[in-house]
Amino acid sequence: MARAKFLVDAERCIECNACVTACKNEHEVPWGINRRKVVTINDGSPGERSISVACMHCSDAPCMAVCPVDCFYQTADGVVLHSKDLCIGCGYCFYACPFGAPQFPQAGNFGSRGKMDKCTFCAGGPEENNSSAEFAKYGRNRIAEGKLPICAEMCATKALLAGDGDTVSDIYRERVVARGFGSGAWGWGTAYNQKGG
Amino acid sequence: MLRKKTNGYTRRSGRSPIVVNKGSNGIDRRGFLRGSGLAIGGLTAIAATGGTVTQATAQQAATRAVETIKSVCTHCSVGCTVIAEVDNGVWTGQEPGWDSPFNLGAHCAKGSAVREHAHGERRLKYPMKKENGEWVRISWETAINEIGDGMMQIRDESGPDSVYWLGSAKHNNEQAYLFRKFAAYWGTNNVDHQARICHSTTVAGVANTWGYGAMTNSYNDIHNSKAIFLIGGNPAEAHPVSLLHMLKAKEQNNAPLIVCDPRFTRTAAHADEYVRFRPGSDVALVWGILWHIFENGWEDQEFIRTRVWGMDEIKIEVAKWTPEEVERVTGTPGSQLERVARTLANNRPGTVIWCMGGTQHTNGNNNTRAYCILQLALGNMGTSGGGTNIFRGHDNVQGATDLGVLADTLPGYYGLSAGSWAHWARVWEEDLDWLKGRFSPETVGETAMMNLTGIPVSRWIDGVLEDAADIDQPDNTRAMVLWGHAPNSQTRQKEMKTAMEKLDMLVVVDPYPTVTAVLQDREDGVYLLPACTQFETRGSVTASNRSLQWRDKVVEPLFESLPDHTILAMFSEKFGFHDKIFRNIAIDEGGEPNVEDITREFNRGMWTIGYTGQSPERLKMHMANQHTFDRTSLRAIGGPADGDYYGLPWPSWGTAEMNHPGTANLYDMSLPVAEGGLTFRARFGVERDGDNLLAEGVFNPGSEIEDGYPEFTMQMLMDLGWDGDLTADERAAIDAVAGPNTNWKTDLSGGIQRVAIKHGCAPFGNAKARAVVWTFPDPVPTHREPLYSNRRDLVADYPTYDDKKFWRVPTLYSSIQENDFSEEYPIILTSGRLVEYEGGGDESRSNPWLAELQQDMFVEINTRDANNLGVRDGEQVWVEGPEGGKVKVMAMVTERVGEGVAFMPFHFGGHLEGVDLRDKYPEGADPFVLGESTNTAQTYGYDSVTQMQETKATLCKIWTA
Amino acid sequence: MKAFLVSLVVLVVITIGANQILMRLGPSSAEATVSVDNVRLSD
Amino acid sequence: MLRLMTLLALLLTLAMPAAAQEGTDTSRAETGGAQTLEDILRRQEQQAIDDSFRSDLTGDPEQAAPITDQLGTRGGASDPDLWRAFRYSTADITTQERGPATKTLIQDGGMWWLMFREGPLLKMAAYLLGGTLLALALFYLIRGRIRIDGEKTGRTITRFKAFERFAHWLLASSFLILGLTGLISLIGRKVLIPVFGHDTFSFLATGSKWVHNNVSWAFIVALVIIFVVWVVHNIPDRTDLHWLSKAGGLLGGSHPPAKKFNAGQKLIFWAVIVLGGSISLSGISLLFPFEFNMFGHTFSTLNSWGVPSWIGMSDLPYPLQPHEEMQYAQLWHAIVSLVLTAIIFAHIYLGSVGMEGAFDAMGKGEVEEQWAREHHSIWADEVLKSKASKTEAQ
Repeated sequence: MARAKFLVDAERCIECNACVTACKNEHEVPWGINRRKVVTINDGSPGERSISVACMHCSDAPCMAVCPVDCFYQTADGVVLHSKDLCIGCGYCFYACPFGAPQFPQAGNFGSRGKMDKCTFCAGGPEENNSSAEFAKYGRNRIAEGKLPICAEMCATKALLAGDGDTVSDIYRERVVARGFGSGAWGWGTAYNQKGG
Repeated sequence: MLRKKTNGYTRRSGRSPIVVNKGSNGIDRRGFLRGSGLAIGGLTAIAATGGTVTQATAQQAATRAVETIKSVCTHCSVGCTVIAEVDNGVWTGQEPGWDSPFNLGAHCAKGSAVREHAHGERRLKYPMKKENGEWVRISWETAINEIGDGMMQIRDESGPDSVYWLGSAKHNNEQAYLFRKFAAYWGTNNVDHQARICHSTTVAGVANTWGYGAMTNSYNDIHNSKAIFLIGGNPAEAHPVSLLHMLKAKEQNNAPLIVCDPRFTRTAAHADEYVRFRPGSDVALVWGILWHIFENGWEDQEFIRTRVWGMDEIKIEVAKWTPEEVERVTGTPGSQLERVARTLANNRPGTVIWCMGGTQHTNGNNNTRAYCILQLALGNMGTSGGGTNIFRGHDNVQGATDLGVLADTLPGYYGLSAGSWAHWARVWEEDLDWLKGRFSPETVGETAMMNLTGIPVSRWIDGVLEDAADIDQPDNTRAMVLWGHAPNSQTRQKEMKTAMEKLDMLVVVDPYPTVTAVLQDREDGVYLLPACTQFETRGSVTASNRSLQWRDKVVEPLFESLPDHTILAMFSEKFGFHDKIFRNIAIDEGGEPNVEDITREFNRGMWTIGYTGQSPERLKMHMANQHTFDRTSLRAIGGPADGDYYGLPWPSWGTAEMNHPGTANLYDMSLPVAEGGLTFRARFGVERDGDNLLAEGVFNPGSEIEDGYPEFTMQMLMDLGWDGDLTADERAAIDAVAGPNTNWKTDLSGGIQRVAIKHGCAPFGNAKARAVVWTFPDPVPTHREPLYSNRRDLVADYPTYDDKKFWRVPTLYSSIQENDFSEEYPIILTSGRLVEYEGGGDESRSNPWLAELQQDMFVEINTRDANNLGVRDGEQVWVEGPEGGKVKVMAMVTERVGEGVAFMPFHFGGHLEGVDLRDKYPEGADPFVLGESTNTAQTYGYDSVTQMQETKATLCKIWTA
Repeated sequence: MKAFLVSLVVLVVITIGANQILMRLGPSSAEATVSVDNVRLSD
Repeated sequence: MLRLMTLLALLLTLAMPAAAQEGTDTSRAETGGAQTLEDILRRQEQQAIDDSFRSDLTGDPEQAAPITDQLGTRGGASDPDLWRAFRYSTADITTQERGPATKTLIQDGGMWWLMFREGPLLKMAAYLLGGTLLALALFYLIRGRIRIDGEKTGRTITRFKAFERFAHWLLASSFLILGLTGLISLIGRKVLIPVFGHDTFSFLATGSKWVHNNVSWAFIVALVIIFVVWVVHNIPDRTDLHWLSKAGGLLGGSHPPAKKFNAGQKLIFWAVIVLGGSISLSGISLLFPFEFNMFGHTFSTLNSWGVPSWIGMSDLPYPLQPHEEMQYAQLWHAIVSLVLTAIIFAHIYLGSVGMEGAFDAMGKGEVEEQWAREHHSIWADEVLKSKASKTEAQ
């Protein structure tokens, strides 16, 4: 039974932001809302690496637990979705989320922060699949079309993987094996001159 | 909140399961390159069990009639396939192109956002002109008439050369070809495009080394590399999808990735070895590596003996570059270069990759030749996994170069000689004398204007500003047509502003107003004509690896925009040669010249580089069967394209009927020529100083001449007794040209090529590559300090050239370098790309999805310099170049640049010396993001062969604003 | 009793007034994430 | 009761970070520096563990090869190091996204926050409010309504001017509304959703959230007015001690003398000012998320004074991640509000059913002279004297 997961390979992520714009493109996400972001560590220095982050669709999702109106639900595949009809825009899910995934149209909370918006793993929302209502609220529902999240499908270097957790981890394992010493494990290259030299 | 701009269309592709499976199979074949897509199988489970989400029904899918159209990304030269979903004429969705061997579904930030083109919020919507300082909307008719009349008048007063036709790397091949032909019919060689300021030094340097000036292998072929040597390039930002292929080699072959760059780029972050060196010292660095190779006898003697001429002279020069001297000039420790040399020697074949970091220098042609020599010494040429993989910039800069949108050649690099004109006149079925009559009757020395290279785009401002007496043409440039060109991508912005204001007429043909619309302060005489993007028309485009891909039209042209070839047709009509120029080209409704007819026309003339086999039919067939091509060799395994290389990478010899598969890797002697094998081109004669310039006893399998041989002529066929293989038609065609003197380049029948290949020979001969280009200012590539050097001590030892006049304009070298600016301007200024933007950025900065990610123009300053200057991260600073141009930008304090080096991206425009020019844009056509252009601070300096502009090594000073 | 009623009226007034004012002040995430000097969002 | 409650509230909020601070210092030799069984057990018991052995292991730039060396590009950090740095958000992160907290990659605070919120907090609400009501009910049964002992004079004297009453009622009504709407969003999910269902409650919650956000300003205004007009009458003095020693005569016996406000009322006044003020501040920081970070500052000052050590605690967490700021703000807001609500229950009781004649003070503003003599003797005498002097003067 498939469990939907994201995995990002820091060895491959070149911080090109394709995942970000692909998401904006696919779901018509407006300026200021970032369902996905790329973060970089040690930008410009040795050890610079990047990863792409969005909603991780946690098994035991804090956002679901904290929501005062209980507007979240989790599909059988572990995709965490929510209903914008129920959402009251209190922002609690953002305080609870470890990854800062939830986004709001209003910066200030006053009155309302507006309906929360976040990565849907391209699985839409509670509305009828592929209905215009669903698209308008949650964006395109690729999963229902038998496709995968667009961010992963369009990743320039296939650094971002999405899909059945088992398959995804298999792909990653293959890569780590292929890398072997050298690039993967720091120190080996120097110690054993793995890189030809 | 997620409102669709296509107001509430449901955009279901209604994809049938078959397609999905196809996708996943495609992925399976990809070995570990397999991306997320692999899990589709597993994930259909999700589709079936989407929690409260109900499964999409077949009916739903059926109800949506969404077309899926294949096009090619219009940003960089990788040539990523774009799958567009179009719903009732509205571009509603974009899907990954899994089948494309180039990108396997991948995209970068720009490619993932191309659908924004179809929204066109900030596009130039209709023809406009400036009247008393105000933009007013005009009709196409008015525009063409007013511009046409103005130009005719200038033509009468000053001759055709006073109108400058600046073309574009954004043309598709057909438009590029038509543009060059149009300039010829107008009667000038003042026609050029971005290749001049992008890879012109590469084309000149590489072509003069072994025959053709292009990427020798392909992005995919890097899979076979055992080592990757990358210098002066940052593909992680400029060609992100190419990293897909490089990382495969890095991970699967454990190929060391060596990045040489003054900046610790995002590519360097993924390298195994990073070599930091002083901007502008490429030759010294490469000689420094070669020094160790020669010192240890790591060079490939046999390869050099049989296929290279002049390596001994190189050795003499290299011997001077001891580790100590190299460290003095480049700042790179000798020990590191010794290791790099050993790594390259131990991991063959390795590929060498370079981009504009190497080309944009006053001695850029020396750099590119030095890189080539490195590969020749290692014997890495003409082999899969080796080669010089030169990443071109724009999506069709390769094609526009091949099709001669250049001041010094006709389509196919035919040059401007009488013979070349005669050849194309034959192809065009044009009366050569009439054509001559179109040009100015003046001559420069012996040379007629028709045979004289024009002013290069990098110097057009001097064509305007120089005293008419000092330039080699009747009069100054008086009318400027910027057709798909971002002026902010050129140095000396302030002088350009003056030039724009001095012109009689300034015409912009572009989907966006571009910085041209706002840089100058003209009250009138400015016209903006809305061209449409390549997604609004169709045609072929040549990727960096010489493969041609066919774009289908995704949507109808937006607003009042028109395709370039239609606009050219309107001008032809106005100038009265419409019937002549389109003699063999049908005109479709709306006055649009038939694209396929244009392709067929250049197929009939592009013999030099084998642009003859790529008929529209074959190209479309390849696009339709992308999935049948191998992802590493690019060769089709079965299917309708069986045996072809994807996109028929040129040369695809002979006629389309000959069915040559194209040449995936140039100069590869392990394959028969008929299978895409090749030799080094016999382009430089048969002997030099008594040495044989032809190959020594090496040849392609199946070659009936088992040694070097010169390029083929009819005479040669007759001598060999092969002329019997010619058909009557071919023989007739050959006689019609020049009888026995007809050669493989001028034979319109392709017979000579066919017969040569039939006998296993390369039509262009089989010669040695030349390490010494005796026709260049520096026959042996030598290091020369930049005009604005920070090392006065080195200027003495490695001075630049003397001032000279070439390409019609006086060009300064020593008279600039002799002044010491390093005191007042101590910091080296260099420039480069960001992944979100492209070129001048008018297009990408108008795309909100991209613009949101890069909102502030910035300058990278090393931490130590910043602290010394009292500059804090994120604060506004002034950056001023030695010519007085200054920009106000945000400081980014980082270790990315070394001490004494500052970096600025070149995509920004719309601010000038601290002034926001937004209000000067036509209503609603201003890009989301504006910023200072680095080129306002960038300075004078041009390559000694091609007039490439110097943007990578100048000086600046920085202070807090 | 009058004081009580007045207080209720005032309560309503303040509530609605405050909401009006602060709704205008409260910036959208888009406005909050633009670089003021260099960007113009669609108007 | 008041003192006790505030202390409880204080402890509850401080206890959390305190718990997070406790650590184990077991040697990890036998696991080669990895998790020990003890760690795992503690984690399963939701106890904090000292994971510094992982959180600190994020690569060592000092050990890194110089950038001119092979693999010098890696900066001395292996991928596992990198991932740990990301996990503990100790990495030097940059991103092109703008907006609040974009540079925090992973924050742990959320889990204990939401667990405390749906567990202890709700219990506390129930015990505190329920308990208070119960206590008052008992008190009523035992003591009954406190009557005016003496003969009613029929004469009244002015106790509160119209403006004072207006301010009081503005404060009172806004407080009641805020309390109610606050409770709805706090306990709604547990209590109301099961009853009304999601859609109805979502509608209710949206409304109550709007009301809560906007009425808050009325409360703040009223709070300020109240403070200004009554602070002079609420400065503690000797009579309060005497009053308190007799427990205000609530348990019968003679009425101790008192000024305009007796000690009990003063306590309530100060409770309202202090707690109300605190609620307002935390409320504002909730209205404008990530704009203020009061708790970080408070904690650092408290630490600098060494306050935590007084109650035998290690230092409070500082600096706080943006999310944690909001979490503390939310909890503090809720807890203090509950405490104040409880106090106000008592106040309401005494002001209405609990005591004969008390309501008039805020109702009409006029009180029975006899009532005044009994409950606010000193004040009553002053008022009557001045009255008398006035009449003589005529």
